[in-house]
Amino acid sequence: MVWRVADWFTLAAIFLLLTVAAALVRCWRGPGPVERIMAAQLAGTGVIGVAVVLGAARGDAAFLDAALIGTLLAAIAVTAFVRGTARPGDRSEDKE
Amino acid sequence: MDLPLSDILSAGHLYALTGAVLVGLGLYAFITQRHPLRQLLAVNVVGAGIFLILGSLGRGPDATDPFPQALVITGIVVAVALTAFGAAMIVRQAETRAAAKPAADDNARGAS
Amino acid sequence: MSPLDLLVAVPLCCMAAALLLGRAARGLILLAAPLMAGLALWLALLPPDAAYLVGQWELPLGILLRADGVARLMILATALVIGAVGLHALVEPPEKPGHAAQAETFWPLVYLLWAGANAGFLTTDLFNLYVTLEMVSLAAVALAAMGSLAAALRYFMIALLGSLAYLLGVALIVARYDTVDVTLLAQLAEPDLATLMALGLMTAGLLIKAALFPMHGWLPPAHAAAPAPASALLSAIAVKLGFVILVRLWFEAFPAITGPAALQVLGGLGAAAVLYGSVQAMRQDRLKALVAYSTVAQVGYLFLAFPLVAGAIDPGDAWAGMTLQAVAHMLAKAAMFLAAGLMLKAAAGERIADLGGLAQAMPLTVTAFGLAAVSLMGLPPSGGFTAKFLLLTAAIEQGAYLYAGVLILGGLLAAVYLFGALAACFAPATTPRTPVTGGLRTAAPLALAGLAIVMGFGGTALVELSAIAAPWAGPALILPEPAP
Amino acid sequence: MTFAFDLILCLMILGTAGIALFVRDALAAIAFFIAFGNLMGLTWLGLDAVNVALAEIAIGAGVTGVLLILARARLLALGDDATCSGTPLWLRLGALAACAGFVVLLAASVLSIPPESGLDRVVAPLMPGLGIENRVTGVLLAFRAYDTLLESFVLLGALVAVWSLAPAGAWPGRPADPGMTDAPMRRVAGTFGQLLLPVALVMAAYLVWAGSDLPGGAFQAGTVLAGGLLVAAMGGTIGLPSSDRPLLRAALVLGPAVFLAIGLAGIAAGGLLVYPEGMAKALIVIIEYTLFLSIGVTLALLVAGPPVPDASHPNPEGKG
Amino acid sequence: MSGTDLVVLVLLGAGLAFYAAGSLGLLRFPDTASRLHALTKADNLGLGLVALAAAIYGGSLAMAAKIALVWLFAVIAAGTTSQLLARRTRLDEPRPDASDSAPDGEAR
Repeated sequence: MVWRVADWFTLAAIFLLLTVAAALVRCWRGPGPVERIMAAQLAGTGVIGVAVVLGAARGDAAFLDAALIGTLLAAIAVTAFVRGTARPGDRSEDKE
Repeated sequence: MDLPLSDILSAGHLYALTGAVLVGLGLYAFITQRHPLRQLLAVNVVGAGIFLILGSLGRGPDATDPFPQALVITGIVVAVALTAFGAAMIVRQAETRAAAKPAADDNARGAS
Repeated sequence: MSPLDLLVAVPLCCMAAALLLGRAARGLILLAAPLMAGLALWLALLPPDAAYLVGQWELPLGILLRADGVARLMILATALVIGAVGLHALVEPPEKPGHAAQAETFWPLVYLLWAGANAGFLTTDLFNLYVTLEMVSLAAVALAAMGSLAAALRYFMIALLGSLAYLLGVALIVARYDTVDVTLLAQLAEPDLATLMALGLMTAGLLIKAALFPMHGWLPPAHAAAPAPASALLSAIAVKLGFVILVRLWFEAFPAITGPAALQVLGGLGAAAVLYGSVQAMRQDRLKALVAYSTVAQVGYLFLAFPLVAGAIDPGDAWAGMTLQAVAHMLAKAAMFLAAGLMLKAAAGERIADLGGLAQAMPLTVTAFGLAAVSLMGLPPSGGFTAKFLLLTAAIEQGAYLYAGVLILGGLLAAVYLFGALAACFAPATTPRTPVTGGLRTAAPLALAGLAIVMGFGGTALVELSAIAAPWAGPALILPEPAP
Repeated sequence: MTFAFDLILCLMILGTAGIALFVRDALAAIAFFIAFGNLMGLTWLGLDAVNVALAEIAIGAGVTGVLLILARARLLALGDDATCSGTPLWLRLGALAACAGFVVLLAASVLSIPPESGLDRVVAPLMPGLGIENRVTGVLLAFRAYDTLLESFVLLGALVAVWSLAPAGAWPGRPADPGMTDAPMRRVAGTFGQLLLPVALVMAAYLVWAGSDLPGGAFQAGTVLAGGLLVAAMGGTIGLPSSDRPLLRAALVLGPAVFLAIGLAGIAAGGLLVYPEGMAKALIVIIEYTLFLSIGVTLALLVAGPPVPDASHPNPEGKG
Repeated sequence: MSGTDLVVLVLLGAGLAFYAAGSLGLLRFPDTASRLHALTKADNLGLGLVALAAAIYGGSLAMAAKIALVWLFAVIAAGTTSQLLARRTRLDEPRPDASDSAPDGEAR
């Protein structure tokens, strides 16, 4: 069969899904919260990549809005994650 | 290159089946999990499964029909509203319980 | 202009206004109660084919609002109950002492409940019903949380599960029929697997919301712990929407599919609920728990009526009995919870044994409780009697002696537990009681209980009202012509 | 090829859902739930339902995720780590059997329905009358605007319900400070918030604007706004307002009230929510812009939670 | 296959390689700091190259602009979150000799 470039993009989407899966393995294994957050972030970037690639494969610019929103909210979620791991030892003010 | 499976199972049905399994998974978790926050998570998974069934069985000629899409969006918004209220209730309940507990309990908590 | 839209829009306006007004929002009920009662009366007097496509968008896409007999009666009763409870709450604070947040949020939540209930009674659209179901559940859980957070959280989780079961059923219906309108489904429905599954799921979800035995577990703790005005709204209104949707599903959308066996299951559960709820009510030693378990029993009658309606040659009587039972329970139970709230405030404690001396201290409130009890027991003359009499006639006509027996036994059991509570009020008090009475405080439960009794005199008119556009009365309604 | 993608995606969705539901650690559960939500978003993209994909990624994964993270953090501070606890074996086996049977029935029902819907045929001819291109927006704000109107009040009601939980002595008051407790982190998040808030605002406005003709709309845009507000609050760029501020109340009510007012004005033209000839697009745009603003504020406050007593407000401003 | 297509494919392949490296690093590296290192580099480069490929393939200016925005956001977000995560890691592993670590007793 003839490979069109769009097919390559679909193949890339599959590949990206697999990297997301790999990242999720780290998220599952932990051990600490930071690892889990990192892995969640990489999974998020992977998903954004898939959205971009699918958008290109189907030629639909609206997919990129999904990628854009995903980036924005992934960053917010990671910030919230870090906030959520606050501990009593944190400094509540600058020492300067 | 297409897998032979795709001849017997359309993409719409594949996603709908995934939705059905999600509903079952979420239901099982809802029954077996004790912590209300985990139950809330389970409910959200069930909701996602239902939306997936709704959307994937409502396929039009080239895209999902606008009618099921609109229903799903409404459903997602209602779900987040209820989840927020549920999470707030769960936290308030924990706060009330913590306030009711005598301070001596703190030591036992730190040790565990 | 039509009351069909205003009945939803006015409470929504009130909710928005209540949020803007903040603490001053309490007074809004003085305006809303008469206005809504007037609109509900207007609705009751509309011509029989009153229906209305929102935004003039036609089916299967649009949403049809329709004033059938059930909707008219339920909306009228809702207006009376919320109006009276609201006026009562003006003088009798609905919040826990010191909880300023509850005092302020009570009002917008009441208006949300009002809008949701009215919208749900009027619409024939299954997805729209989902949204109204969530409006009512949200307000109901929040009101229940003003009493006991733990009970409310349990209620919330169960109600959420019920909503999702219903929504899953709706999803299957959308996929199968490309429409969610009850009047269209009545013509399209076929007894295939997907439809049966959908009906089963929706029914299960709604039974949870309607608290039919054995899905009633969440109700007694939530309704018993809430502040009295909130309890009144929960028991009178929140559980009724699930019931009305079930009526729409079983008798209008899918009558061809619901087999007699399934109807007997619902009827059997209803009968079990009557007996179980009554026995549990007898075993309670706290007054509000008794009243809450009485709701479990009274909901049972509504479903006991299902096989009677379906089995009758002329279902008019059974249908009216079922509908009037819902209305009579709304009025009587709201009155009873309000009266119980006042009585417990004056009593020495929460238990029934603590009620001693109240008959002397606050005779009018105890009278309200007693009148409500008369209707709940089904003694003549009262709305409860009319309803149960109609159901009993239908049961005997069909030879359903088991149901007839449960109807009679349920009344007797109700008499036992309610007279027990009343008798306690007449017992001598150990210490003199300071009455909690005056003005609207006592007038609200008394008026509601009085209405529950007066209903018994309006029998024929109410039976006719309930039959308007009823699904068994011939072809479904004629849709209004779309505007050019 | 596309089918292989679909299949892998579905398997991953089931995997992430399973782990989110059953992993012991609550933080991992929430992380997997967010990943699950994002993958669901991809599913919607795969189904060419971009409007839903936007909503799912923004609301299902984003806001719900942040909500759960903050709830878990508050529980953890109270000594509740929200881990899975063991349930009796008989319950698990019984539930397993029941759920498995249920899934089989549900799957059979689902497979008995052909995945084709004919409603687009009904929607498409009505669109020219509205003057907008996005059919989903058409359904949400015209054909089934009644649903959406009620839904906007559900969202508002949820906030009222959350507020009703405020403990004694906390009303009127501000929600617990969602700001970073660690000062250097607060600075980093603050810079981020200062950057993100205007970006979110622009992007949200774009989504509403695009929503008439392209995928987007008030709910997606409102969520983006809420996200921006939350990051700004976490970085201390903005403070969360007290629940009794008149301006806040006005912002919350604005969208639903304008929607309702336009709906009622329709009575003059024939009935509730009837848009007069030729004015549909203008009215829809007005509704969407006001609704998006209210949704953004409502969602942000929903995530922040009920007001707390002032004493427990760990506000470092007093020092300085 | 045209020259543009070849460029697209090469960019795509390179991007995927970085993604893979990031995931592998996250999986295989022994400690938190090096995992973070793997994450941010691969994250930005991987997405950047894939996005570039998509932009060239898409051909339209609007699409390219949006893709650029996606990438810009991702980089800013990754920069911020990696700082936050690094800080979190430091706080979790207190080093007694670190000059800038907080005097814990005083801070509370």
